[in-house]
Amino acid sequence: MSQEAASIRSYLAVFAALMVLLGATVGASLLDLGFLALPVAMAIASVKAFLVAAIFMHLRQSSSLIRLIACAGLFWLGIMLMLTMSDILTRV
Amino acid sequence: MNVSTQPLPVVTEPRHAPPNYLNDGYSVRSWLLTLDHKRIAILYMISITLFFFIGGAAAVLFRVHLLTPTGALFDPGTYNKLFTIHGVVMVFFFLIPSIPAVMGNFLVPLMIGAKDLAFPRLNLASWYVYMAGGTLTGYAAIAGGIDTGWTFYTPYSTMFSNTNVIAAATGVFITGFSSILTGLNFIATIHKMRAPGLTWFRLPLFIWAMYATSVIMVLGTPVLAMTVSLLGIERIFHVGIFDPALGGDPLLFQHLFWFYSHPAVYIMILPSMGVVSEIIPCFARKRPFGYKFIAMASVAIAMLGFFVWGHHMFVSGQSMYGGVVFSFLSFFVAIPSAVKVFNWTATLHKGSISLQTPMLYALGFIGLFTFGGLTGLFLACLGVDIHVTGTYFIVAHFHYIMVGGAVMGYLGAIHFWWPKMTGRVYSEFWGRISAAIIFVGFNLTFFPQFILGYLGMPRRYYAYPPEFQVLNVMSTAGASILGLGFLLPLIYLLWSLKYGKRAGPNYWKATGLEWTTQSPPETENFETTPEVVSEPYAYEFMELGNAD
Amino acid sequence: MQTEHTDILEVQFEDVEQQRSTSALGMWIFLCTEIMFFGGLFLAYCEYRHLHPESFAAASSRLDWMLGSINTAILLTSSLTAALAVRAATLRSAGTMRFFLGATIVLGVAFLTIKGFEYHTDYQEGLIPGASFTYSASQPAVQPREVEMFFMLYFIMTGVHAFHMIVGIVAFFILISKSLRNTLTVQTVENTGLYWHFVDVLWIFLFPLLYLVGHH
Amino acid sequence: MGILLAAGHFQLFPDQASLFANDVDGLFFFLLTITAFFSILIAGLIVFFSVKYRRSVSPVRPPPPEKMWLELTWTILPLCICMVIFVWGARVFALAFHPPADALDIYVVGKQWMWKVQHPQGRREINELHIPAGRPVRLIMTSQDVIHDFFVPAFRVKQDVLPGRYTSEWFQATEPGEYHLFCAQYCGLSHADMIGTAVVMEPSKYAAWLAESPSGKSMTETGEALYRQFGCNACHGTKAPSLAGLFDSNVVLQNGQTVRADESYLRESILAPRAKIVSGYQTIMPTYKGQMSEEQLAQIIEYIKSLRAFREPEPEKKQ
Repeated sequence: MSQEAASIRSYLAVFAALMVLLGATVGASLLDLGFLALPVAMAIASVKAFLVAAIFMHLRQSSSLIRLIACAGLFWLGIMLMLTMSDILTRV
Repeated sequence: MNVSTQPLPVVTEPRHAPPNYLNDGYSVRSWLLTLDHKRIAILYMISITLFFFIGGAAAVLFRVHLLTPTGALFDPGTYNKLFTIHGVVMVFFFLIPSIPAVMGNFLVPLMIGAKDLAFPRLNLASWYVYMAGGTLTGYAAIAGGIDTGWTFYTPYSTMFSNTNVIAAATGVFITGFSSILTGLNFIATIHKMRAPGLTWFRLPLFIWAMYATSVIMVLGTPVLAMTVSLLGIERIFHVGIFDPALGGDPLLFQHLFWFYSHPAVYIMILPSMGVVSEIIPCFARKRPFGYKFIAMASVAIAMLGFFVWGHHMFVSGQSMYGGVVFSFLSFFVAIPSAVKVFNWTATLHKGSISLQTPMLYALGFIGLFTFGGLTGLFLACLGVDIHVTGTYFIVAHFHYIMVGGAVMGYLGAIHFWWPKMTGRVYSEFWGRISAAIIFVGFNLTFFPQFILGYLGMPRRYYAYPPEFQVLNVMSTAGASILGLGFLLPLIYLLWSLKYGKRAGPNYWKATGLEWTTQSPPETENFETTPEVVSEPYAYEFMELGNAD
Repeated sequence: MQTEHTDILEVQFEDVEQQRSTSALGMWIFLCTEIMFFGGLFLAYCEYRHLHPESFAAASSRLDWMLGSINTAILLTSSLTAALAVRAATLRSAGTMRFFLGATIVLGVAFLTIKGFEYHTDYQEGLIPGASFTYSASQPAVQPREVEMFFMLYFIMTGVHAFHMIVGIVAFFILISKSLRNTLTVQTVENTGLYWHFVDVLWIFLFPLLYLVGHH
Repeated sequence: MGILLAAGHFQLFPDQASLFANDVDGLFFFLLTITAFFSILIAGLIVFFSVKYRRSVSPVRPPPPEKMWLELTWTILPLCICMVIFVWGARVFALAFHPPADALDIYVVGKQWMWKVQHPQGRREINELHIPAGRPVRLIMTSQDVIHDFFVPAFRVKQDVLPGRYTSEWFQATEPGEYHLFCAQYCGLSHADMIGTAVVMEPSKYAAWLAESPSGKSMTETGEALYRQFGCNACHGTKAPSLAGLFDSNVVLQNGQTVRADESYLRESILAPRAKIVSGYQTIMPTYKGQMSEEQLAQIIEYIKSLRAFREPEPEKKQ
């Protein structure tokens, strides 16, 4: 039960972090970062998504099988985006 | 596989079959609301057989049309609708669900010693979803037809076709979810519901193949769903997504479409490979050579299959760099396929081979798949693909894979597990005759198409220059033989249901948990959960089949 | 809320633990398919943003990033309440669980309401793609047709996302009613929670991609 | 070996009428050899084993041990063969993407269901393509509606023809004669009627054929007239960049990127002038989308291309 009780603290910590990151992403968009704007926004979003997945979705405590499946989804998404963009970015 | 359950006594023609999944209720309701994976498999079998003959009838019609250079039967519009409905029905409503939804549904729980799939209600839902999609596509075929080809290429499909694209695309969208649900169910079942002692490397190779197939279904099909949704949105709202006139990129559609539809080829062929990996050890009475390599090759094909879709687009206007990358990656998927073929052949070495009907299909599969696979090298190879893509060479190649591969595998599976599924034995004589007819008819239909393709005859032509006529006539002659070959099993298999002799629990004296149940299996599959204590395919310890 | 030993064991499973882990596995596989489903949209977005950066920036600046930020905050909060509801379910305190589920529903509805106001504003400004789309470019490099494409993607992406939220809210209502009838299992709550968090994660990416493209 | 000769004749192998055909066929026969070897090997082994180890003479034996070397052999050997095929194929493919600089440009427009061809010298034709033998020809192609594909089997070339952009293919015909021209991308109702003839002529005959042009005006001349008609000369050279020497040069854009001014760039700059603004200029050019046909567009582009011959000094006046 102590682990369960600890979780409420970690939930609140994650929530606070998410709010800070939300502020950060809005703040970053107010600055003119040029070509860095998209990578910065995506990096912040990835950290937020990671926090939600790891803590709220219990991925941290999940079996390696379930972690593997979560990674597989991202990996296949990556295949699709990268190979397609490899065509689009090199079209003459 | 040695199993700690007691061997069942040989059943000799009892008056009434013992309780089993078939006589467990006769009402319509007991079938339409069943949660039993075996009954759902039968529902699927009936439905896909219906779709197979619809698609096949369309094929026979347009093959007859192509007897003369100007076209013998139809106006262009009808011809275009016929080949489209042939493609859509065969790909989405026959080949993709064929082995997974029929044989996989029936066999996965039996082979791993489970009582059912992990999610029986989802399983039943998947059949209803499939039927809903099929009905809608059937409606599209009747109400206005559809003439885009099964590939739905934009902007033709979104802006120019006057046919019922929306209904057909919706049908494909819906039926995709049946595929997703089946794949999800199999993955969860294979991970979580294996019998005690049934470790990963004790699994039958068919299970490995189903697992690999399920991965593709789960990860690829959602992309198809989104793709046809976007197609529908563009067609309805006329807002640019794919149409260049509206600022879109038609190649984006092709990327999205082939991201699913190339791996979909492996949804069709991997299960057949699994079937062949079961049949060959049984009829050669020998453990499969290189079990782990065959198993891992299935997984490798499922993975690598997602990296190669761009080889459908070498002349599409894709960048040269993109073409080179996709060609390079495409060759890697050839390797695991080659490994499988070599291992199957090596399994035959020093075996004790009997050429019964399932084995004929399995050996036919290896030959035709090898040839189909090798001709795939021509298409992965950039220089030659320029010339042969979009011609009958492509048509011949993928029919060697899909008919010579997937359909031969499906028929092999039906003939191999028919005694298990129905408890009856079909006529071996007619089985062998029809296997031979199908083999001959198939090659006569599709081999001339390779030559036609290299000569330059484009696919989807309702009329052609007269010098192509000889080869077209040969192909049509083959198609009529092939059509007859496909009708024969329908007849003698149905006949066997009533008049065939009873099969007994293990008709072929095969290994595997499914053969430790009675035939047909009882509703609960196993009285007690079996425990697996040894390696699979221990044929050296099995007695010979009572069919010999 | 039922206690563990009375969780209904379906016939195909050997024990409750097997049933629970299989159910969680099935849910994660489903979420994987959802990633790929949205993946097609993300790919379309990637390509067209690459091809038409100025138009996408201009189009994005027509969206209200304040409302978008508020909505993001609401959704993140709803994720917290959903996580707390799942926690309450595992601790078998049905009342607390129902409270947090209710809070999640309220937040979800609030999100959809704000979204509805945004859609309404877009409609008034003629930003709905199709025949009634009106947009006059302020900068030379911005093409109305490309702006329309952005809005098409915007409405598809946020629309599909909103549809997922509606499904989630309905699911939470079902959970509450099941809990009141005492037929709820912990695993169902956990799976619904996973689904809700996934919808949240989607929005975490949609928000910067749609609302924060251009400098504003 | 043309269509007329082949009509009604049964062929097993297509005519070879371009340099590229030799490259493709060489690779094709290499692949055919590999295919034949492995097909016969596998089929032969299956038949041989099925007979030699038939049930009646061959007892059930204990399984042989796994042979790692065998598995590795039949993994690595096919991989090596595949890599050879890949490299060879990619070289041939790269060839198809790199037309010689002196290629003759011919403009092709596909529409449902015909091919419209324009020669630089002004002659136009439908569903026929007259070309000289022994000279590289580059087709600059676009479509008015759906995706088509320009395929001449005897040349072994094929390229999708897309609406909204240019794609190109090139070949050097070798044998005078008449060859099939097909649309190889399904394009709707009369897809199978979107066929024609590629007529390869001796260069002298080709020149004579070109001279028969009914209008007598070259694409450059028509393009120049259009250039004035659409008022392009009102700005270009003064408020807008001069077009002299533009073709095939590198253009620095407002956003700092550099693009090569090829046909696709010219096309885009006329239809969507705001997409790529030349550095140092204002965005004043209106779009000409919908105002000119693909043929007229090609004529203006051909005119702009002709301006490279006499490079004018760049006007100093910039706004």
